[in-house]
Amino acid sequence: MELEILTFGQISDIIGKSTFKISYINNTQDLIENLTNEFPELKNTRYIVAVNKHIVHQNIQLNPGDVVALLPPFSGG
Amino acid sequence: MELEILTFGQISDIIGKSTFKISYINNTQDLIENLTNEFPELKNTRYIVAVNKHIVHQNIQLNPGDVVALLPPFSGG
Amino acid sequence: MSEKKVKKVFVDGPISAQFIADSISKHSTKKEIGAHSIFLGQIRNDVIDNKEVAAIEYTSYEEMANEKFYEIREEAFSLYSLTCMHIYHSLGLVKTGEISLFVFTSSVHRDDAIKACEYIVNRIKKEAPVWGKEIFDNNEYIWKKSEV
Amino acid sequence: MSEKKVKKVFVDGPISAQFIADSISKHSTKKEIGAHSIFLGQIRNDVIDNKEVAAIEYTSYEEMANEKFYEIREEAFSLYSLTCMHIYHSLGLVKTGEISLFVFTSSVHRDDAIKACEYIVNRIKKEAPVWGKEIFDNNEYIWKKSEV
Repeated sequence: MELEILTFGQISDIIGKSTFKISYINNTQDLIENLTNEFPELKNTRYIVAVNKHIVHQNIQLNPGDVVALLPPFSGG
Repeated sequence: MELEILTFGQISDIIGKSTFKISYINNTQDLIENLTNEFPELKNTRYIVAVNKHIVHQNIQLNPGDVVALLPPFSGG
Repeated sequence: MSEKKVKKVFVDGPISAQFIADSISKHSTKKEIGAHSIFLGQIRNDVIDNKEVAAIEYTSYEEMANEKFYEIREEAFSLYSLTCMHIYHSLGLVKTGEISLFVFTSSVHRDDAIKACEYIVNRIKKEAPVWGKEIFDNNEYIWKKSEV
Repeated sequence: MSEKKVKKVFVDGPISAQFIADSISKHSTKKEIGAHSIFLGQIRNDVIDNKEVAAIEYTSYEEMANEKFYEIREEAFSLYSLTCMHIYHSLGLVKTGEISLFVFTSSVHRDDAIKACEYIVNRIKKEAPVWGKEIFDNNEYIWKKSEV
């Protein structure tokens, strides 16, 4: 019963790793609150959330095994 | 006391040469009339006139030595 | 995704002029093509707080990016009448003066190739999950700001 | 015209992919450039009255064309913020699948290069005194229709 978390760019710098697993949390909002408690610097950083590679703009239900990615503003090209 | 005539594209095909001299004619309209009398097919062909490399849309006075070019629609690129 | 023919977009390191030339050459057998439009992104030596950028290191959420490239590709083909389309983006280190993005569209008449190329570049900049780390000549870095 | 530095535009025969690659490579030392836009015109094997085009033979009023290219160049530089601009156009015979026009613009940010490249191509098609003779595979020919 876990979630896989992926981080990129400056978010990886803040969290100190780019992929890790955490115990299952019911929805994205609670997940983000948990992470922000552990890494308060996230409050000062812009990012969006993708669940299983799809960007979500509102709180959504999570299922065990979901891959949740924290994506800072893109700067490719 | 001559004019230099340059022709391009299908106009060269009609006139049979791409550069030649003719006796001085006072203005572009008379020049075109003269050429059209000699080469009636010019009547059925679209072209613009350039005098000394500048496109002219109205009848203009010519000076001896002027270079008059007959330019069919451009199709470069 | 099983039915989708996903073309490889990411390349390791810079995109060479020779790679671009080979790409162009391959189209000489497609004789219905009348126009090619190419966009190249090159790494600038921007100066930020008195430090000069020496390179950009690109990382991506590759799985998600490949789906996004596929989507952009399909939508460009549906919006424009294109004969061919190719997208290449660098991952890893690309130095200033080197090329990190290569978008290549081909069509019968020029308007489609030109408009599609611009459309694809804009969508990549806005929507592809790719990040550039600007590395200064003193080895410090900052995360590149988006250019959308 | 004495003060004008007129860059050579016309080249004999087709423009090779290698020539394009060399042109791109030369810009790797200009590290302020962030974006290149390239347009390539390629000869199509159009079918007209059941005959297939095998090549186009280009002729030009060269003196006038060079003045026009100079004017287009100056106006593009005044309208867009460009680092570099190059225009190459073939004269003589260019076969289907080969390239006859190469427009190359470079700028700090992408919008200028992209917009300028399109602007230049449109002006060349409309205003450069160049004519294409479409030569069919049976050696007949017609004069190419303008694509403006």
